[in-house]
Amino acid sequence: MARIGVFICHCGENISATVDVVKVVAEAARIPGVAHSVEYKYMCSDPGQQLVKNAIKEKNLTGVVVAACSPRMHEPTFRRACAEAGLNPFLCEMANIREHCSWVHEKGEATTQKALDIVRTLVAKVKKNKALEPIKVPVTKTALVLGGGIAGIQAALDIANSGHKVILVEKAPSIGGHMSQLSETFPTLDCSQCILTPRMVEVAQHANITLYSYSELESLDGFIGNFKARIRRKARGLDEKLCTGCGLCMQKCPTRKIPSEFDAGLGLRPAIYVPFPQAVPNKPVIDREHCTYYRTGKCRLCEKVCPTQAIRFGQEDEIVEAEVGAVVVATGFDIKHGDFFPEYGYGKHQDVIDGLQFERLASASGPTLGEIRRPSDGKVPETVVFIACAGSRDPAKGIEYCSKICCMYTAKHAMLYRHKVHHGKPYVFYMDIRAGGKMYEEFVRRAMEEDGVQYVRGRVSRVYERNGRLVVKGVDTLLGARPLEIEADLVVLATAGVANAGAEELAQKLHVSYDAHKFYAEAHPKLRPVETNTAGIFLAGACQAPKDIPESVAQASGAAAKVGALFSQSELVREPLIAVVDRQAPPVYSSCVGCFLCQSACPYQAIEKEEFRGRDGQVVKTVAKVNPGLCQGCGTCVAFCRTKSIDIQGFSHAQVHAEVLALLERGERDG
Amino acid sequence: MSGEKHAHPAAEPLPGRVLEQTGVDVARCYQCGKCSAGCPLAAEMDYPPSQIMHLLQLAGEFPEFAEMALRSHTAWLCLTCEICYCRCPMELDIPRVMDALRHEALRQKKVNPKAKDILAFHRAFLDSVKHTGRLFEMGQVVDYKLRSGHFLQDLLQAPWMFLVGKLHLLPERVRDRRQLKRIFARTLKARENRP
Amino acid sequence: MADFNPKIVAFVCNWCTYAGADLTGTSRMKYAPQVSIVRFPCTGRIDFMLLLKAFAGGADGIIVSGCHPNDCHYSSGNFHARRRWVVFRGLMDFLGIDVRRVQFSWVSAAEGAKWAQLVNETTDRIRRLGPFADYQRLRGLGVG
Amino acid sequence: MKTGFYPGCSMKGSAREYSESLLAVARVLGRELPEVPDWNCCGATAAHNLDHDLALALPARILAAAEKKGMDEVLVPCAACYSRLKVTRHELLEDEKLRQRISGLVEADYRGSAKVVNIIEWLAAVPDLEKLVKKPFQRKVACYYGCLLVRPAGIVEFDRPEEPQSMDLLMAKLGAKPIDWAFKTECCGAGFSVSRTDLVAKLSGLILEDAVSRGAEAVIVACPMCHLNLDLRRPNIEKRTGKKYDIPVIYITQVLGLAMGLPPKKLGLQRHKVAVKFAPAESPVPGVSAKRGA
Repeated sequence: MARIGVFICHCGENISATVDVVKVVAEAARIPGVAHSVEYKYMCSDPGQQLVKNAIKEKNLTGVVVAACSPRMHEPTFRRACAEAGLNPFLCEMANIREHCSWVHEKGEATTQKALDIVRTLVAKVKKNKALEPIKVPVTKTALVLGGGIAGIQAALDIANSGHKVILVEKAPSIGGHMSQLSETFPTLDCSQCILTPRMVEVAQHANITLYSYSELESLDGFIGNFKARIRRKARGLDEKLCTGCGLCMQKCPTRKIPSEFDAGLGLRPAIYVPFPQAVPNKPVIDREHCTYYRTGKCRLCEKVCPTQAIRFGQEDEIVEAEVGAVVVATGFDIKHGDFFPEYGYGKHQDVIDGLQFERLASASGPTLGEIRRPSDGKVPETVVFIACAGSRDPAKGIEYCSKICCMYTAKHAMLYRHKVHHGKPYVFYMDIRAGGKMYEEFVRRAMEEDGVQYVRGRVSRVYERNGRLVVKGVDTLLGARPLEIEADLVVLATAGVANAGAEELAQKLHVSYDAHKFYAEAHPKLRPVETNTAGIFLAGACQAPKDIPESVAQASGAAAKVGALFSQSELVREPLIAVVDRQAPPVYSSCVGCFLCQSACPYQAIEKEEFRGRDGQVVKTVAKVNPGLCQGCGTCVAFCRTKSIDIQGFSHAQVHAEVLALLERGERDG
Repeated sequence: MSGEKHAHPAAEPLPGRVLEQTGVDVARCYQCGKCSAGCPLAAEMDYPPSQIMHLLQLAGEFPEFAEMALRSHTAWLCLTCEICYCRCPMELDIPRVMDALRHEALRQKKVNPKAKDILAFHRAFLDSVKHTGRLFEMGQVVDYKLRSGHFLQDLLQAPWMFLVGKLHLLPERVRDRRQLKRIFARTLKARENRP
Repeated sequence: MADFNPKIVAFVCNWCTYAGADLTGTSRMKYAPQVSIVRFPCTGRIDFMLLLKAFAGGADGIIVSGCHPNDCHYSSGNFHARRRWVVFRGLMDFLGIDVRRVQFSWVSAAEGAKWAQLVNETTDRIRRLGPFADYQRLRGLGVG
Repeated sequence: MKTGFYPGCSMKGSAREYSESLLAVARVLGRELPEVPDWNCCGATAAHNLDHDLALALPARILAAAEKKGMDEVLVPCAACYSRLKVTRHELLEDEKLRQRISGLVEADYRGSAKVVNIIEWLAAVPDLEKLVKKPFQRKVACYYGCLLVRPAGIVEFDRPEEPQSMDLLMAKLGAKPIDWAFKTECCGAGFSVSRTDLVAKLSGLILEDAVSRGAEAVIVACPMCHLNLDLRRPNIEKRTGKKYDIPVIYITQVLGLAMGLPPKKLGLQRHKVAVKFAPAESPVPGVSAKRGA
């Protein structure tokens, strides 16, 4: 038999001014199951809480309803008080008679009646409440960071510096990402490699970081605190322990004319190579697609010249397994390539290049050693046209969003060009200039005012080649939308920032959601920007949306802080307001029929399959099971279940039914 | 563009009528100017295509902008080459907007005076088709000259064309010319007679 | 019918509409007292058969309200609710329940005024529709 | 597969050599090309400039007639007519109400069974065309597609709208050397041939200049309007630019006929304003004696 205590708060006069509290106390005492009903001026005050604690002990209460303010305000307060008095905190409910009643209605009988209705509803609910225990999940204090660009590097260093182990996985032969390709960075124009390479070295030398370069995630299983990762270490073709990075093999390799990925196709590299001199780790890989030995079966020159006999032609990929408690996804972005812009001759004319290619032209370590020379004939361009929004904000090309970084890097490119070619004429075609950020607007102004970059407001319709130059057919919409033709020597397209080619596949391995453009989805666009919908998996950098270096770094540190918070405890304690699936004794096992509609509905991949075996070891039944580590308690599964076998603790069928019926109980039709 | 829609007078503002007749929502234009940049005749126009779109965006609130769009030379200079539509990042069918503007200008008798020759040519062309079912080039050229007043234009071309067999003195005709007359009566003529 | 005092049950999610109704209170906006709230973690949790039970139990009108599309705390629960609502409307039609007795809406945690307006409009409408006299019939169907 | 032929008005008049060369070539290919019965003008630019319904009704009447005759496809060599017919078919198939209304106007229940094909599609479908080549047309040619063969891309769905290739591939099959040039799909001035010759001279002038400056020996066209503007309007172009252009403008079917070894006269080459002859270093096409201008 239930013994419920009802505690009605005046909240000063906030409640008692419009609700007849005394009458509610008297009426509440008559509700079946209510063993105790009292009022007090401030229930949340210490004496008020003491009132509750004392009653629990003295009246031997099995449940408590505090009729006061919103549960969003004081539910934790009263649940703690109950726990202190020895009552399971989940047997305490709040009846919101302030925000939902006394404050929104005039003084009168109807308002008092409504307050009583609310109390009766919660009494009915609390009678069906069950004692619940908080969920505890162990935490493996090692983080997996996917992607070794600036975001991944920052996240890895921050986590490692807070004393936790990190496994950093990078698919390319070296860490560094796109930032290592950049010449100088806006808005300060400091050299990208100068600020990046010390961090790369730090990663390599950090005692807490295990670096797997030239590796990719094969699979990820488990849940927050308890993931199991399988990592494919692609065969470099050499023994990393023996290799000293002397580079003799690269000098002697006879296959030398392979377009360099690092130089965005503008430079060449041999078949055995490190992407760039400051690479971390500074150990080459053999590009098997181009290597003469793999293609013809002959050569092995690198093997002959290697002073430490480190070359291993027969090496195979290796799978490493690791247990981790959290994952930071920092896999970055790409820019749009290919012939998606035929009207600009991109992919057709050598001198129509993209932003990353310009970075390499402007970089002191690039194929032209930092001189701006156009790809077709090596000439220094007299006129360069930069086209912003080349593919961004362009639904016809499939991308409606703004790529965010292009306004700034285009201004930077035009500046760098003027700094290197003093008599050169840079033009920028733009639609809007988006320079929100510290010192960003000032930077763009500098390009215009000090470096003489001509900004033309309008989109280019076409670029075609004529007599070795490029005719740019543009427009200035500020001058009556008059068409405008510029003969340029080089055209630089700020092509859209897009998700990496493998982004979707990786998202499926991780069970994180992604948007229509394959950028990974944050758990909440405003308040949970570094978390994903899968607990324990965090986001950093441009894999979530195009973003610049400071933003990527900030997000990476944010993700690292989240990981740190998770790792600060050896066990994860969570409210037990999660879904549970019915369990019964054999041979029924569960009322679940195994349709797994719940599994497809669950946004958190929290539903697993559980097999029951008979004495002979044969599977007799497969039913749903909720992983308490993953379930967030939304209850979507509950509404999907055909047999009502899945229920959500705290909002169970029994609880809500009791509430609804109690609410409607008041009098009969005419009452 | 449908018959019942024609019945509505000009009560609705121009952008709404453009949307109704063409399915093009001018509000989607974000004024990048790519249409004007690629338009072969933008330099000849009083308002290049992107400006026409902007006039239409504001035309609902500012009737004087609707008037500027309707009375523009642009609508009549548009060659329907479709370059603008082909390259428009918002995939707006600007040529159809131009069609709608021409139809409205005709209906409201607001055709730009500079478009006189172009309109005369179109009318002569359709008259020829109405009477014979096919274009009678000789007849149309004579008709156009009468309408436009350009009597001397092409005087040197015609005999040559005749000599090489490109101009015929008598028209080719469709057999069922009555049916064609009916089609014209229900479309162009019905439209032009509408208030 | 002016003195008809309808019973209206509101099924709301914890994160948006419940908080929005709290805001109505903290802003001291007044609204009709005939609506009482049942709190759910998410509208995606709501089994719409519960709406029928509420009708069978004597409700005259029902409000279902959650987060705006794309604002769901659990990312997609409100979309499931919307899909279920579309199906449920058909069922109501079939059972002969006036679909105007159920009001489906989005109220965010910032929309205190919208909540008051929603309650008032729904109360007015249910008043005009009159008592839901057929609820006995639903009981007969075994829903209750 | 029954193919109907819609010549359109120009091919009966100012572009009769296009028709003559097509029919001559079709004879060699053994293809019959019966005309769509009692066809009418497609309405061209004039109709859609003045009235949308008329612009749909005129092509719909043609297509309905072809359909009634059981034609599976209608070959429309004139790019301008092709565009009108193709757009009409597309719009009517997209919108059932519109289809019904226009059907009412043309007094036939138009269903859209007959496809609309352009000359390049039709020739590209001929198997082993290269085997019929007797005299490879070894010239550098500028393939001029103009506007309406490729645009609007979503409706014609033929070649890609920027940098189309289909005519170039066809020309290569005939032994020609198609050049890479910039004005493949720029507008020649289209329907302004008579009413705004000044603008035609400007736009067509740019096209010729680009073709000539890149060493083309002939401009290949598939549209009577383009031909008119680039060939018949040559004096206007030359007057405007102050330059003389000898580059001939040849229909795609005429090139095919020449490559097949058909006599130039049968292909109507003598009807051109600009004589079809080539640079003195190479021998002129025999038998052509067209004179420049009047």
